[in-house]
Amino acid sequence: MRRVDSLRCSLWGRTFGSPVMLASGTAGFGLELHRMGCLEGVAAVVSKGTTLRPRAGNPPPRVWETRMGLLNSIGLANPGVHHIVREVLPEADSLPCPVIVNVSGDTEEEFAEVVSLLEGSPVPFGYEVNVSCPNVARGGMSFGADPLVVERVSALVRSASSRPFSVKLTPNAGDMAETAMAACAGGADAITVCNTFLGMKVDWRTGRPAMRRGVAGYTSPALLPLVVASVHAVSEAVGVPVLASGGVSRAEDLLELMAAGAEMVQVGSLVLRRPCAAGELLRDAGELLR
Amino acid sequence: MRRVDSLRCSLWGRTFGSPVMLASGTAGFGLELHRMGCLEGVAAVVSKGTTLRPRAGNPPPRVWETRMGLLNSIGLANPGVHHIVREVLPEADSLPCPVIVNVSGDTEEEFAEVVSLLEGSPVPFGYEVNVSCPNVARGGMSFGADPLVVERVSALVRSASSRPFSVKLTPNAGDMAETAMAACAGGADAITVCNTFLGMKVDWRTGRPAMRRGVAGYTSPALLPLVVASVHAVSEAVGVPVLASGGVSRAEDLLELMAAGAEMVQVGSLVLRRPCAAGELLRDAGELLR
Amino acid sequence: MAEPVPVDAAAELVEAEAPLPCVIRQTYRLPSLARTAVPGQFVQIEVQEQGPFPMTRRPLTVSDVDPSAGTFTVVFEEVGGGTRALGRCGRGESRRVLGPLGRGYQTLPGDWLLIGGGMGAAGFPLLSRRVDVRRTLLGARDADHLLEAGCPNVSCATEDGSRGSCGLVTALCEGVDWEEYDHVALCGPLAMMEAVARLIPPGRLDRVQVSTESRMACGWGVCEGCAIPAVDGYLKCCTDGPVIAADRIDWNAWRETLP
Amino acid sequence: MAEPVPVDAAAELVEAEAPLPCVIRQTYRLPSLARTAVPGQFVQIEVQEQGPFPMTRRPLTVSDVDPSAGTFTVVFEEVGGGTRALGRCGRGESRRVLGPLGRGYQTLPGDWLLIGGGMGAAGFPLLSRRVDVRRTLLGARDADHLLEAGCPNVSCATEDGSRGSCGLVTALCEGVDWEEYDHVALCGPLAMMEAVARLIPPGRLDRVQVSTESRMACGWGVCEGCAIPAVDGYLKCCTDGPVIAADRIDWNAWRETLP
Ligand SMILES: Cc1cc2nc3c(=O)[nH]c(=O)nc-3n(C[C@H](O)[C@H](O)[C@H](O)COP(=O)(O)OP(=O)(O)OC[C@H]3O[C@@H](n4cnc5c(N)ncnc54)[C@H](O)[C@@H]3O)c2cc1C
Ligand SMILES: Cc1cc2nc3c(=O)[nH]c(=O)nc-3n(C[C@H](O)[C@H](O)[C@H](O)COP(=O)(O)OP(=O)(O)OC[C@H]3O[C@@H](n4cnc5c(N)ncnc54)[C@H](O)[C@@H]3O)c2cc1C
Ligand SMILES: Cc1cc2nc3c(=O)[nH]c(=O)nc-3n(C[C@H](O)[C@H](O)[C@H](O)COP(=O)(O)O)c2cc1C
Ligand SMILES: Cc1cc2nc3c(=O)[nH]c(=O)nc-3n(C[C@H](O)[C@H](O)[C@H](O)COP(=O)(O)O)c2cc1C
Ligand code: FES
Ligand code: FES
Repeated sequence: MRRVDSLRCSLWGRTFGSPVMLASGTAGFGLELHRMGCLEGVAAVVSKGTTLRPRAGNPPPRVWETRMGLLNSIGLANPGVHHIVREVLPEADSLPCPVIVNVSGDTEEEFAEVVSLLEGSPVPFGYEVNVSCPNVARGGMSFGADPLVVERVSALVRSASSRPFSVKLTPNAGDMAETAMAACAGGADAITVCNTFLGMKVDWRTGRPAMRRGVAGYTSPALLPLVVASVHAVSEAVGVPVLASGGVSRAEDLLELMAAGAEMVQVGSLVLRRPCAAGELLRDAGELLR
Repeated sequence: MRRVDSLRCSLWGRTFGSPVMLASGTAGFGLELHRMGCLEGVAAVVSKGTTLRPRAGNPPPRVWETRMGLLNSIGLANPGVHHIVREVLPEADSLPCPVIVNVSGDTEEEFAEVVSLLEGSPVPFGYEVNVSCPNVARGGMSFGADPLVVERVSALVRSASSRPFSVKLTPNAGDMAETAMAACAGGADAITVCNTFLGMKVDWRTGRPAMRRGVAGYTSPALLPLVVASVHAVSEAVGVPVLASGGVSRAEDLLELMAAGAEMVQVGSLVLRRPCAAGELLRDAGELLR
Repeated sequence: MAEPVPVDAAAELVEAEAPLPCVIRQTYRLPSLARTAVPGQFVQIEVQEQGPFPMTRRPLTVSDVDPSAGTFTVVFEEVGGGTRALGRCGRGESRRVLGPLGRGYQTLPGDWLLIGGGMGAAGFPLLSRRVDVRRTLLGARDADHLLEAGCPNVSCATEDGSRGSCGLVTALCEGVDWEEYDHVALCGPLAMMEAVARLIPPGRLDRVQVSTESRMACGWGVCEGCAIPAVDGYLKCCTDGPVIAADRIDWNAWRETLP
Repeated sequence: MAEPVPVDAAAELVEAEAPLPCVIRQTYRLPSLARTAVPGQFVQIEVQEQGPFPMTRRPLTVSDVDPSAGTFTVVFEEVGGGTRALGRCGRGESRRVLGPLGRGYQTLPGDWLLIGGGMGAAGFPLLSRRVDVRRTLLGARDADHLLEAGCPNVSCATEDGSRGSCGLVTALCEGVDWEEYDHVALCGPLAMMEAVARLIPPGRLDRVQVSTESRMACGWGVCEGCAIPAVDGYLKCCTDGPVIAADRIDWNAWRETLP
């Protein structure tokens, strides 16, 4: 834990005047936001989840706002890494900030395969490895649930990649500090804390869940204290930078996550409501620090 | 998952017209609430955590309200099981509803020891075994983090007890369904889902945590979807009744937890604000069902 | 012509009324949007400026625009917390409005038939200004939910018979000679739209422009939250739609997503 | 006599004013409480009737009562979200009030000295009605935070010198002949109370009644959230206190709990 008196930060040899990154899945590849003039204050965009093959995603409903949060079950809809390397990344090269590509896989090897293909593009600043997605070989249990698997995935990505990468942990699988250490043992250059929490909404009148699969990813600004606790635990356990992700709805939250041990802070759901959230947060945080 | 059209429910051979139980640590032994006339609508009171020896509890601050939740770090302050058997339970015998005694221990054996001593009182309807508390033998890691430990604790309590008991899981340690199955393998007669989430608040101006120990137990009505998901997962995994605990702030929440698979629903933090919450929830739920 | 980039701006509420007991009509000042919005496009309105909830905005169709006054109008029903809170917005207050969003109707020349159910007719006033509407068929639960204003040549049906014929809008459609119209605009609840689509000769479905709805998080294309099942995968309601040709929609798959 | 059981009831706000720029004074109608509350007791006021936040009530000292009018008064400073929201409560609105809570002052006969810092003086008006106050020493940041009303025979100090002498209330205490008073009531920020307690001859600390404060969740004794370090373990501020004899408090341990 530390006092926060500046917004300067650095990641992978680069320094930034803003700690705000855009989280995966809520900013695309930054192109729409760039058109809207909303990339001011953005240190880096983390892209939507990229997989080997194109994925259509889950049947609707895919998003469902609850009283104090948001459920999502997108199913990693994306056009696949080939299309992304060919069509999307070249365009993303014109953004005023770096892009970190978020990657997912159905198997341990697939992560490395996606990364190898991304190595063919000059655009990515680095990668974010989403080990929260379901491991097909283990009956859909998340890769992130087992530190040994996380270490193996990290090591596979490490050998496939010339670029730095962060491993994005899941909060739904025990001790994140332990998993973070496993990721670092495998070669991770940062840890993202963390992906969405498993949540569910059921209609008591019908006995049916709101989302077809029952559980979905849940985000809420009220989860901030859980993320603060995990960021702190992970930052005490590992030497690499911690990228916080979860619960930011105002500048104070940003500063609190930095105080807890985050080098940079990602903003997800808030951007859906406020496309220019990064600039607004940066401005407000600057005022708080003055 | 099921449609909810009635508030009738049953636990351990007893039927109840209300599914509302008062959660551990937010209702004492029910005596204060009884004096205030607030036990209407209460199916059962779960007592504050009882330990072998008296515990003074943690230094203040012990509670800290955040923007959308409440942190607590009470440290299981309680006068110890001997005092409780001698002084408190006899008084609690006059309550209009049964009392389930919540027990904690520093070691696996201590749970059974506390239960044996409680067997000396005719008052308890059953027990709730709080495996979220720190395991002294394992450097303070929660008992609930390891399904094998949970099974052993359950088996020890089972052999010490002539009464039914529930095991109250922690949400901070991986798959609750697996832990629930372990608890049942050890002999548990119900599963309480779940204890508080680890949360933390840090003051970014000073770099110091609000609570002395850093992390604390976090409750918030915005956590309801996490508890709904866990109640569902556990109720699919085990055959014993599931007692939901967490996130109830209105009658709809109560019904949703029942729809997700809870037989009964505990109310914690809400009682701190509204001592007569149980009666209010029962009335509102009845109206919703009409 | 490049599509206009959506703008996020504070818009002042300049007029609010309840044209029907269950319907709210709000007019906001936002000159750029009033100038650029086309029929069938929508806006994402932030329910409250302060506070974290609701976390997402609420999508509402641009019902009409007045470019000279620099205003646009939305018409909506209070169905939940978000629309209820928005309905309490007072004259002189501002809300953040992001728009124009999505692809609207292709406003082609020829004779148009509009078919709307409930709030589905919200967008017809603006559409009626831009195309030749020969006839409008409207259905609603009751007279209190029937949006006739701004629609030419209305025939209507209500489920309780409180206005027009008693029954569903599909009954009105049964008498339609589909050859008479060059274009059809269809907007309403999914079940109603599907029933209507089934009455239309399959060969003419390409001339039916369906204004779709889906739960949305962003509204501007990044979250992939607003999937509409299409014959070739999913379309995004917010950027591929909301107006989608009826023959591109996978009606069976879409119906299955109903609770 | 059995202690009165706290009652949770909706109380109407009948009067609200700002006696000082930074201070709010609210009067609620709640006859049972007006009748039974004793000096030093407090109430737990629910900040908003609707909505889940704040999750806990806010504890405020009963500043005064008017049993014939059936009203009681609280005096507070807006320091955070809860007190700010409560301060916006308008006349005619109601809030749930739970009380009377806690153990108040032992209102013994004899000569009393009251020592208050900031809002610590909030409870002195009621105390002054029930005991013989010879003198009141008050300290505050500035004149805008100084609660003189209802206190007899005031000497005061402000940190900025805007009223009374410039400095801390401890300076005023230095001149006190503690033998002159049979009882002392002490209430204010912990650092101030500790400094004052250190000036008092240890042998007389049993006659000093300290009105303590702690973060609270319930306020009625069940959550164990409001621990005050005492010489023999912890006391619960809400039911063992808030008024506690100075010689029972473990001042060193208490000070260490400050951030
Ligand atoms: C492109 C588009 C245009 C629309 N235009 C209009 C209009 O002009 N007039 C009108 O009355 N309604 C319109 N709707 C529907 C309107 O957006 C919903 O009624 C509204 O979002 C409900 O919000 P709530 O908070 O009141 O309801 P709640 O049910 O409490 O909302 C919970 C969540 O569900 C979403 N939601 C609920 N119902 C719908 C729905 N039918 N469609 C999309 N999301 C929903 C909300 O946005 C929110 O995220 C439109 C929807 C879309 C997608
Ligand atoms: C027995 C008792 C009597 C009190 N009487 C008065 C009074 O008469 N006048 C007055 O102005 N203040 C009084 N206080 C302090 C008052 O309760 C706090 O200022 C108030 O709770 C702050 O709430 P908030 O939401 O505005 O502040 P925040 O800081 O936003 O509150 C966050 C949380 O911290 C708690 N908290 C913050 N400061 C305090 C504090 N000093 N003491 C206890 N809890 C705190 C709040 O209750 C809340 O749970 C009293 C406190 C106690 C315990
Ligand atoms: C609609 C949506 C889609 C998301 N998609 C992804 C994804 O593809 N990959 C990923 O690692 N995280 C994904 N996330 C998680 C976010 O990146 C982020 O970790 C999470 O939303 C918590 O942050 P927040 O509270 O700021 O929203 C998604 C979140 C949302 C709401
Ligand atoms: C102040 C406080 C004290 C608690 N003490 C205990 C305890 O001693 N034993 C226990 O098993 N759970 C304890 N809990 C957890 C509650 O029993 C309950 O599981 C939790 O608060 C979630 O429910 P809620 O959201 O309704 O508050 C405590 C919770 C709070 C807020
Ligand atoms: S609502 Fe986000 S992509 Fe359509
Ligand atoms: S505030 Fe709960 S015991 Fe005192």
